Amino acid sequence: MIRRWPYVALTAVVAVAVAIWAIPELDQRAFFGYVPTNATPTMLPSLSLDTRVLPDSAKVMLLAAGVTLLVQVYSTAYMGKDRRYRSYALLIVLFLVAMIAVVATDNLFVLLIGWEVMGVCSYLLIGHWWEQPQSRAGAMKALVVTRFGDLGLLVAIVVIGQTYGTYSITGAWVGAADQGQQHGTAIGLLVLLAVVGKSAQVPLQTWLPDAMPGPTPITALIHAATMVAAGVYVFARLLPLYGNDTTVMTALAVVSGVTMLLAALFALVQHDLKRALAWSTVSQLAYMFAAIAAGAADVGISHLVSHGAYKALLFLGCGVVMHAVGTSALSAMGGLRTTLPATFWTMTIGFAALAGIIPTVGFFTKDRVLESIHVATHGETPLPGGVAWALLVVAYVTVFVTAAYAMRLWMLTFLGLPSKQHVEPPSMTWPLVALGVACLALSIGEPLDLDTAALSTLVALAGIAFAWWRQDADLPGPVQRPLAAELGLDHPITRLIPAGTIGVARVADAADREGIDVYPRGGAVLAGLVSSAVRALQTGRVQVYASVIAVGAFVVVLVGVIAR
Amino acid sequence: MPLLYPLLLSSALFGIGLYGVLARRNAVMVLVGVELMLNAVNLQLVAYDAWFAETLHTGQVLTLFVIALAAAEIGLGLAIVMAMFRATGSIDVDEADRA
Amino acid sequence: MIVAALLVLLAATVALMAAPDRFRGRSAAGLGAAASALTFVLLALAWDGKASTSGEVDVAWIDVLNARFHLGLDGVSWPLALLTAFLTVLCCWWLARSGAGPAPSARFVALLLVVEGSSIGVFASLDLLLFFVFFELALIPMWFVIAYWGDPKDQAGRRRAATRFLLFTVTGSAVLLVGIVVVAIEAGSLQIADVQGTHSVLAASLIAIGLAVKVPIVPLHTWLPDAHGKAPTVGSVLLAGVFLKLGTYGLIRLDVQMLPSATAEIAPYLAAAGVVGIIWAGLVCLVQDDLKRLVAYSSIGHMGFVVLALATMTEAGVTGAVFGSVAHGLVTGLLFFLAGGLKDVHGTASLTALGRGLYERTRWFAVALLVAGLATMGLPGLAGFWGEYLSLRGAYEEGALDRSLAWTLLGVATIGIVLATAYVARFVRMLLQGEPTPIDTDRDLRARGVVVALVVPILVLGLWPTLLTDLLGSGVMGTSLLGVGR
Amino acid sequence: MSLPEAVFLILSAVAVASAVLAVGSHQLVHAALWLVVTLGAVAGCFVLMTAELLAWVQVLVYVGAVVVLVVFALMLTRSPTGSQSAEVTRNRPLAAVLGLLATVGLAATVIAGFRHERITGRLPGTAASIGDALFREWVLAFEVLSVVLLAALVAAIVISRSGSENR
Repeated sequence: MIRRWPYVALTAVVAVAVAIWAIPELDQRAFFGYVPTNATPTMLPSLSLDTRVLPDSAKVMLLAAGVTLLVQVYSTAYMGKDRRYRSYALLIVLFLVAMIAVVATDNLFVLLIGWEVMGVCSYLLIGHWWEQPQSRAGAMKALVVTRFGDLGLLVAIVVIGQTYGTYSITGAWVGAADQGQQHGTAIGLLVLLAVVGKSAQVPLQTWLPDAMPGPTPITALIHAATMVAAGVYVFARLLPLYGNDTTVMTALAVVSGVTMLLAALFALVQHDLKRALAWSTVSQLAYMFAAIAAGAADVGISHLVSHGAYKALLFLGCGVVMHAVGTSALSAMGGLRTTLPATFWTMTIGFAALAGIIPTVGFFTKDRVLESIHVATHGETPLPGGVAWALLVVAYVTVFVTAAYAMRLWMLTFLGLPSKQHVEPPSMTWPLVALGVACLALSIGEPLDLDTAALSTLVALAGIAFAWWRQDADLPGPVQRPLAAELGLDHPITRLIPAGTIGVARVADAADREGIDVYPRGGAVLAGLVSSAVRALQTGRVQVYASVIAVGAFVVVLVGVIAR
Repeated sequence: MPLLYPLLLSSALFGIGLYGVLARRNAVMVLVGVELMLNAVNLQLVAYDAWFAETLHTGQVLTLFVIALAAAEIGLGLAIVMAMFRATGSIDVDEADRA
Repeated sequence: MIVAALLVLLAATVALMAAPDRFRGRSAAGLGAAASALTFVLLALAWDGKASTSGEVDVAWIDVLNARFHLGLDGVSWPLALLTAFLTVLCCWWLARSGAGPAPSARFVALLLVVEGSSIGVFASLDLLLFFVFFELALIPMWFVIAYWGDPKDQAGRRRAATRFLLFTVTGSAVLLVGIVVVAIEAGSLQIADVQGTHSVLAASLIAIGLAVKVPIVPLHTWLPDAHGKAPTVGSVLLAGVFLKLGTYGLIRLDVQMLPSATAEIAPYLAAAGVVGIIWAGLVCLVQDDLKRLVAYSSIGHMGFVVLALATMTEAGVTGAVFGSVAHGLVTGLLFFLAGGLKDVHGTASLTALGRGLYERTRWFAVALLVAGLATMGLPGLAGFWGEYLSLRGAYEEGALDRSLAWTLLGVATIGIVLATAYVARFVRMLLQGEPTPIDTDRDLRARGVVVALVVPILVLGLWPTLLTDLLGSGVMGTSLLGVGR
Repeated sequence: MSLPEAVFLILSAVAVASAVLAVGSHQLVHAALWLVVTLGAVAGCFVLMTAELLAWVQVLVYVGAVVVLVVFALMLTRSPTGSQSAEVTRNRPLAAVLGLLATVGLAATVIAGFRHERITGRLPGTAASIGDALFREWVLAFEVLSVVLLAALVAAIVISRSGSENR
């Protein structure tokens, strides 16, 4: 039996340290007038342990630490009997440390290191059950797709370093404030590429649902608090370098608008609870980006925190359900209301938060996102007014769809007739309870805009009513089928690009074996030809040699005469 | 007497000797060719000596040396031919490499 | 100090060669390790700061040619020389401890020491002719290493690979020699510091082509996979870790620093060739079945980054080239230890023949391969990253290239990073993961110390890059580096 | 054209003709005898070029010694004296071309160089004058040459003998 408490204790120590560090920063005012301590711009990279924790950073840190701790506790039951529990638990700790590094650091390279280490940790954790083919495939896909996005961040750091002559984030902020945002479009689009990859937005969205074969607590960790959230956070963090750029903001708005609606629709038609929740994450992340695009980064971060809480709750609850039922297929569920009571009640809170039902935190933060988009339609932000209007409409439609799929999932999982008895291990339920309480408690003190609240609640209720009306029926075929196939968007990434690359690679390999060797082989053939020509003279007959000498002598004389 | 006469004769003998050296299979005949070429050289030397008429008689003395050397050479050459014949039973130069 | 370091190696070599019966197996490897460790210490002590040329020795050598026995180390060469000694220590350690593959013999160790000594000589040479002599001296022992101690199952193949290696590199060296002669005639001196600044495009191109074989730059690379495929484990390590560095070091020292104005004219071609190499190698890696060949191709990709970096001729670029060279020596050295170790144990390095699930079957191999794979794909926080980063940074700064070309190359080179990720993920998936298929020959890694000794510097350099970049400091492109101490 | 010139031309014609026969003859012994004729004619030419002593040496050494040696060699090696034994090599056309080229080339050269020169015969090469030059000015070369001759003599003996011992 593997001893599990040291890992929980380790996580707890890290979490407590983070809490002690972050909580005092929550009240800090946003910061102005900072003078970089290292004034000489450096050409060469250097890492520094400088940190810069702003209130939003502190929130994200606390969220990450809290969720990780809960996941770790939860895992003692969920993964306790796994033979590779040790590597699993240690990777979770590493994951947390990397996330904290991304959130807290002031150094772009530390940010990048944390960012990539998270990518690798998620790769290893998604592939934890590497005996399963889909697990291996999902892990590889997650790694390659996010690494592709990460190139954006890498090149963005190159550009930032060259533009502002520093690798300090605050240094770059100050530079941008003093000199204006230089190369804002380039930096912004590059960072956008990175976060699109990391936060699974269109067109790089497909790795996230495919990461589902990983252990469910890991899914909770990745989806709620760390990996995908890092994308949102970093985009907001670097916003001062490109926040005034219309192109970047428009691109972000388009990406987020397309993603939120598509992902919500995909979630609506899933037959698998976990995959549906994965699409819901993608959709909710798009909300955060929409807020940032509307110029309200703090709103985006608020929604990030609230989403972190309720999505962690939902995934962990999903884990309990899977633990009990043995599968994540919705068809195998139903009637779990009575057999898994704690899970039922907490997940009900979670689904309510997802759907945006008062008084959960999801309601408030989502409303603030909607409100901020509405504000952006006045045309006072870099986002063009028309785009903002379109985004607002899409966001409301998504509220409808979100409420519908949340309701549908809740019904299919918990309503109906119970099939058999299940157990809920306490170390799995109390993290759920903690998160459920958090989903309600975090809403204390949230501001409320009555117009938006009324409209969004109306839309959400309509969605719920729609779901109630449809029950477990699929949508009409012409709508259901392409959505269930996720519009074939995965096709290029899973099929075309790998197949094409492998095809090109085979050609390259063949060319490398056979083609490039033309010049050495040609050289060899040429040498052989010359040698066989010369060998013809080596008859072994002395008079032939003498003749050759005579010919040579003549040639020499001849050349001498002609040259003279 | 024009100097050209001996010189032209020498040229002709040299060409003929060269042909003999290159074309004959019999080792002794090759040596005959060599002798002809040496004689061509001798002729030239003597002709120049007579034309230049200097007291050292360089040309004629050198000719004398050449003749002596030719004698030595033919002695050695024929000795080699004998040895080759003993070894291979033939004095055909094309087959000398079989020894 | 440098001379003392070389003499230590010479003495050990002579001892091993003279009395091969006295030093059998581990004692030979032990002597080799001790000599290399002493060399390492001596070289480390030779450093007197980046402001001067360390441990300079300058005595008359061949007066007629005006060639001098002129050695010295600076910020570019010192880390590479240390790397050479370090890797040789590990090679000897591996020979003593790995317990698989051919038993170490005195002659084999002696050849390794010759390779080490002559490579250090190349790095330390400040005279063109001396450089060339050491450059060639390193070649022959490597031929023996591959031809006589290579793949025990394929005698004809290893001979062919060795000869191929020899022919390619000797041809390259011939071109290099012509380049050196051209420089020497134009500048009237063989001292690198005196020659500096000569403008001779012909010489710069000849030197670049000659060294391109060694680096190797696509399309002159086809000897490398064959040689690695057949070389013994430690031979591969030295080939990748040290030999390729002779090429990149030569490009930095003889082209970028010595003939800057001329090199600027050929830099676009060099940079383009480097980037083509990155992509080409990445693609070929995706479909390789033989792990050793895969690692060999990945080396070509890394060298592509180094070439791109130095071709920009910016400060960041040249620093990146040095960093990339050192990091590649550590990372690829580690990979070759592991791939070669697997081949020694199982007799094959074919991914399909090795089977799946190494995580379960031989855990140390698996974890070490994972770490090495992450490093080779340029994960930030590990040494391999900084070379790539600085290379991209150099390309962004344009340097000797014009903007459209430089930025195009930058974009294409980044694709190489994705390809690297893909092939690492592929071999992890094929080899480490998957339903375990135990085979009879399964046996876990023995020489774990070697792996740890490589992972530690990879991690340290990854987290503390200034350790190395500070050696170069500003002025890596200027005359200060070579002009000092004279 | 003076008498000596006429005689010289006749001798030249004889020399060339017999030389052609010597290298071209199908019978080895005939070839050797034609060689004698050539060498004799050359000796006559020597006389006409005032080199009396050389003429005698030529007759003594070449005609006397060398040719005798050749004939002896032919006999000792039991060379078939029939016509087929004197066959030429496959190299013959090339050899002919080269021989012709040599002749033409040399002739062209000497014509270009010495077209208008004449031999006056001011200093005849009598035994006295040659001996004088030889032992006054060329004595060192002469002595060295005698050593060479001795060496050749010894070598010839060794080569012939060692071959017989091996059998």
